[in-house]
Amino acid sequence: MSEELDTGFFADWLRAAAAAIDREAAHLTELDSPIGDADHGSNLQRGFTAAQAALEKEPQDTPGALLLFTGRQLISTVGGASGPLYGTLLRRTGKALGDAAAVPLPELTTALREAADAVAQLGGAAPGDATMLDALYPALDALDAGSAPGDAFPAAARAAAEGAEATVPLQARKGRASYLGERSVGHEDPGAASTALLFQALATAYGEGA
Amino acid sequence: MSEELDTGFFADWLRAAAAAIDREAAHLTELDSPIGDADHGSNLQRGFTAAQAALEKEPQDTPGALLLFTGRQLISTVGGASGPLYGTLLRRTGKALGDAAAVPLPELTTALREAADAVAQLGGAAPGDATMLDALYPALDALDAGSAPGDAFPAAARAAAEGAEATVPLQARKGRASYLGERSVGHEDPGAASTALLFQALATAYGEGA
Amino acid sequence: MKMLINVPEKVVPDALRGMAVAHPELSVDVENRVVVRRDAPVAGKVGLVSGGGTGHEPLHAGFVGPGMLDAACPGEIFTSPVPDQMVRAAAAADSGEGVLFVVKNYTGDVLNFDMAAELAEDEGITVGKVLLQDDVAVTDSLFTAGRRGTGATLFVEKVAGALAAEGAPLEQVESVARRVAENSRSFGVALSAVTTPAKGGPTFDLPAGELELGIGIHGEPGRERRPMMTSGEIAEFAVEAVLEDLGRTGPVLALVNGMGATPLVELYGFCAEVHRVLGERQVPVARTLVGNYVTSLDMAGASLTLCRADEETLRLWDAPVRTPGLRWGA
Amino acid sequence: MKMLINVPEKVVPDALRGMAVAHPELSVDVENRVVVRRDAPVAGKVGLVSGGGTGHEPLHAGFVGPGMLDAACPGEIFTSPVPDQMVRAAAAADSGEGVLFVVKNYTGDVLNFDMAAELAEDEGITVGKVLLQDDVAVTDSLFTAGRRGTGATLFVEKVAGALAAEGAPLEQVESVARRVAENSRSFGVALSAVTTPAKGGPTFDLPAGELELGIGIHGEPGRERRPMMTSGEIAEFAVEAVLEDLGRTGPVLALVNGMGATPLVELYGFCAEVHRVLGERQVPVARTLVGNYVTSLDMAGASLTLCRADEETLRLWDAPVRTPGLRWGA
Ligand SMILES: Nc1ncnc2c1ncn2[C@@H]1O[C@H](COP(=O)(O)OP(=O)(O)O)[C@@H](O)[C@H]1O
Ligand SMILES: Nc1ncnc2c1ncn2[C@@H]1O[C@H](COP(=O)(O)OP(=O)(O)O)[C@@H](O)[C@H]1O
Ligand SMILES: [Mg+2]
Ligand SMILES: [Mg+2]
Ligand SMILES: [Mg+2]
Ligand SMILES: [Mg+2]
Repeated sequence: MSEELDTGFFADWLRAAAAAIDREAAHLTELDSPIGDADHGSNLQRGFTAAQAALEKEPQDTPGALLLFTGRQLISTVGGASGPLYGTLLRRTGKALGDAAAVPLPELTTALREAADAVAQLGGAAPGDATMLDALYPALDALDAGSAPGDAFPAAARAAAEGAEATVPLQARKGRASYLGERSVGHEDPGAASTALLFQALATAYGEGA
Repeated sequence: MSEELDTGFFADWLRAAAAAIDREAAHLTELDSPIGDADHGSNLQRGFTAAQAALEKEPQDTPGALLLFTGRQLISTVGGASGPLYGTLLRRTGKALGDAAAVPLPELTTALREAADAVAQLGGAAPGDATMLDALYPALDALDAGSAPGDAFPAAARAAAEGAEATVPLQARKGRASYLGERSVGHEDPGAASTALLFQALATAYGEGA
Repeated sequence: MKMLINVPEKVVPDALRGMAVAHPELSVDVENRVVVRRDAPVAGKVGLVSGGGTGHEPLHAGFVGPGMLDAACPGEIFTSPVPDQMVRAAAAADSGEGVLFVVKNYTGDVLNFDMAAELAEDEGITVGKVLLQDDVAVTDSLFTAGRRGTGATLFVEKVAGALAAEGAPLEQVESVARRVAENSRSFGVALSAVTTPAKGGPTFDLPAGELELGIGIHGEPGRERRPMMTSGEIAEFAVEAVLEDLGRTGPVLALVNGMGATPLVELYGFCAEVHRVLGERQVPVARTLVGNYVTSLDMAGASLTLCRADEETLRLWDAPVRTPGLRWGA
Repeated sequence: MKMLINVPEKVVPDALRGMAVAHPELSVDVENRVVVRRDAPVAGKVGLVSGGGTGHEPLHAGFVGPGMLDAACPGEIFTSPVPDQMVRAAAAADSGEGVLFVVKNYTGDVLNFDMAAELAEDEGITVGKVLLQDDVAVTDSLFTAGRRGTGATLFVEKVAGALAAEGAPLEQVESVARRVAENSRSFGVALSAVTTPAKGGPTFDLPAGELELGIGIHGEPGRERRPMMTSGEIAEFAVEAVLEDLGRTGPVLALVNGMGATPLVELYGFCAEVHRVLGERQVPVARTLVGNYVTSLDMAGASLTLCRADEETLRLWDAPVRTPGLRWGA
């Protein structure tokens, strides 16, 4: 448990996340078409790009401040359902991390879980409703099970991706897809897919930094 | 020149014309699509159907009255450019025939030519402008050249059809097609096509009556 | 074909039944296809009558009411109405002061209105006429049916309608209508073809990535097909085409008109570009109207109409109007 | 993709620039995406604020003006605006009498408006809220995000706006807004999918000869796909769906609303059928509004909204309103 994750690592993560969202924006919007309103990719792209630009101007110097700041940026620029939800996820994680200069993995996992619960509460959704939560919670379980970032992050990325895939047979019960009733079955939830990207970016940022 | 065309024959002609228009309405509208406003077939169909219905209720007892009445019906029910033009064609033909109980071919030809000139004047068009006139005048020339209905009507039908076909390479100078300028080249004029149908119906009605 | 209709043959009467129930202030004769303001004829007032093919709504029936038209007669889809309708409309609108026919320059409309004018005069109605031919896309007018009447029709109906409402005599109403018509020019573009009920499919093929420049309002193709342009480029093209023909001008009325299927958000964006281009050419815009006013069924696209805005035109434009399609001050 | 735009990312600011030049009576902050009536805050008056994704025009920005909204904040295409915009709009609208947020029930709108309400309260602004959830197509509300807000938004904005204009306090304005919301139900059908600028193609495939029943206003498919129906059949289906949920009712306000690309002539025909079916069910229609008011970009189709018309609702509905999208009596 000696290894700690510093501000630089979190900045790398957010950069990798922004790059992944940028690359996959069209795909995310595509996922949001048959069961939603075809904007998820462009929503997150706008938000993560704006957050990166804001960070250029106002670099943050602790992991907590960095995540809090980024979460606020998302809230102010994304809109839609995903803006407040992802914004809250990052804000609450940042808040929980306090002003430590670096954080060990278990502390990050605890902070993320607290934030995930806040997201679940805000949106009134539960795992199995075919939302981002279906990628988020499995990823957190994988982080819990991991011993160090080097294996926990890739495991979380895999778990998130599997969780996203597992939304395909589900009937959506929250968000726009729920309007479709049974017709939402057979489609991957776009928010779960973007959550998988965020955890993939976590693994990538760590792998490249290592 | 002993053979005369009586009211029954003209009624047959108008019935055959209505039937032909009915059958070819979609095709005429199709011709009016690329260079017009896609209504020529339904315009004439509405008018000829209405005229037939009106004739059921108010049968006319001379060729002149019959054509005059039908022309008035067309004016009152077709609208567009073709309504006043075809209405005038029939009205003026009927007027020229006066109240004779039957008319010989040359008299009919003269009446039609007088009416065609009235149409040309009304619309301000001349042969070569890619309008109905390009089928009408060749048909009249064929009637002129014919010696009896039995050969003159089929010849007029052929001439009208050829005249209609000959509008394909022309640039339209009247009617909606003229708005297209050079882009009107390469299309058969819908009004010329419907005029060909009318002369085809003339031949058919005579052939069947014979 | 996918349309919100019963059968193609009933589109016009069905719509008139709808107008009748939605607008009790109008008197709608579904059978004879005439829409009249309920209080017509208005004593001492010149009657304004217009009409044309259906498919351009709210033009014309949607512009019947105080301050604009007294009566309108809708023809079949894209088909001029017949003289019988026009005579009926004229009779309903005439208070004894005469009526003005507002006619868009299409062969069918001109021929039918001319016949109607003759018949109406026979019935003792004095008839004036103004011909709309504002579409600059139709060039070489000598070799065509002449320029089409499009967006300027709205300007003429509004301005002449306001003057008629003030009680001006036919001669004056006709003269202001002529002036507005002469002072107006339009240019339109299409991003898609039209599907008419009668045909059931698009009137022409317009491939993805291309647009038609210089279209009319009847689903006919334009003068030219080009690779898709941005809203800014289209505004430059349209303003250029209009101003080249209109010549040097002071303040203008601008109509940024949707053809029917282009979302309002795009029309407003186009409006911004039109204003930018006019600004660059030092043409002040006195009034701007944005929306679907002179349409072409489900065509995507837009047209621009500019009208020289002299003082009287502006005053009459601003006067109250109360119709289903255009309403202010009342 | 064929749209009358510059680039997808600029659709919203371009449209706002257009609104700014077309409507000098509005104050349009393009940068911060807030549209405010120029004379706001109006002393002694409760402020009405709404907003939502762009693509539903004239809703909401087109309903800013005397007798309706004080401010609106447009989000990206089909995307709820962000709290910053809402707080700015609230601040502009608040004369000290508080503001009412008119919110359509979508997860994004609800979450963002809730955040904004908290922030605005922090700034000392009293905030009330009314939630629109009129779309009866969304059933099993327990297992969904709940019913969508659609056409009834127009009724609420108009009626609550009229009461606010009379100087009623926030509590009363909120209560009439709630009543109108509760008294309203909607049902929509689509004849085509939507093309959003971001996606550039249709959001779903709708084969020729089929329609979607129970659609919303964001290009999402409906609850059910069926072979194409006639306008009369669709009217029966929609009226049935609405009345089944609304229950027995006396006179109603009716909105026969186009989704964007359906020609007005078809909407009027549909309106006739809606009136016919309501008549058969002994439901009198007190007022009818026909047109494209709560749209879904270039979607073809229509929706029906009915609202129980009690006396106060009718009086406030008839009160003067002066906005780009809805105007009478002023
Ligand atoms: N109530 C909710 N709880 C959790 N996640 C939600 C909820 N509603 C929506 N989401 C997530 O948000 C995603 C949609 O985001 P986005 O398309 O950006 O917003 P919108 O639905 O407003 O258009 C969904 O795929 C889903 O994962
Ligand atoms: N000025 C004219 N002179 C002679 N024929 C004309 C003239 N204008 C149009 N036409 C004929 O009318 C036909 C179109 O008729 P139709 O489609 O029914 O009317 P519209 O053009 O009003 O839609 C053209 O194909 C042409 O033959
Ligand atoms: Mg979405
Ligand atoms: Mg035609
Ligand atoms: Mg026509
Ligand atoms: Mg959205």
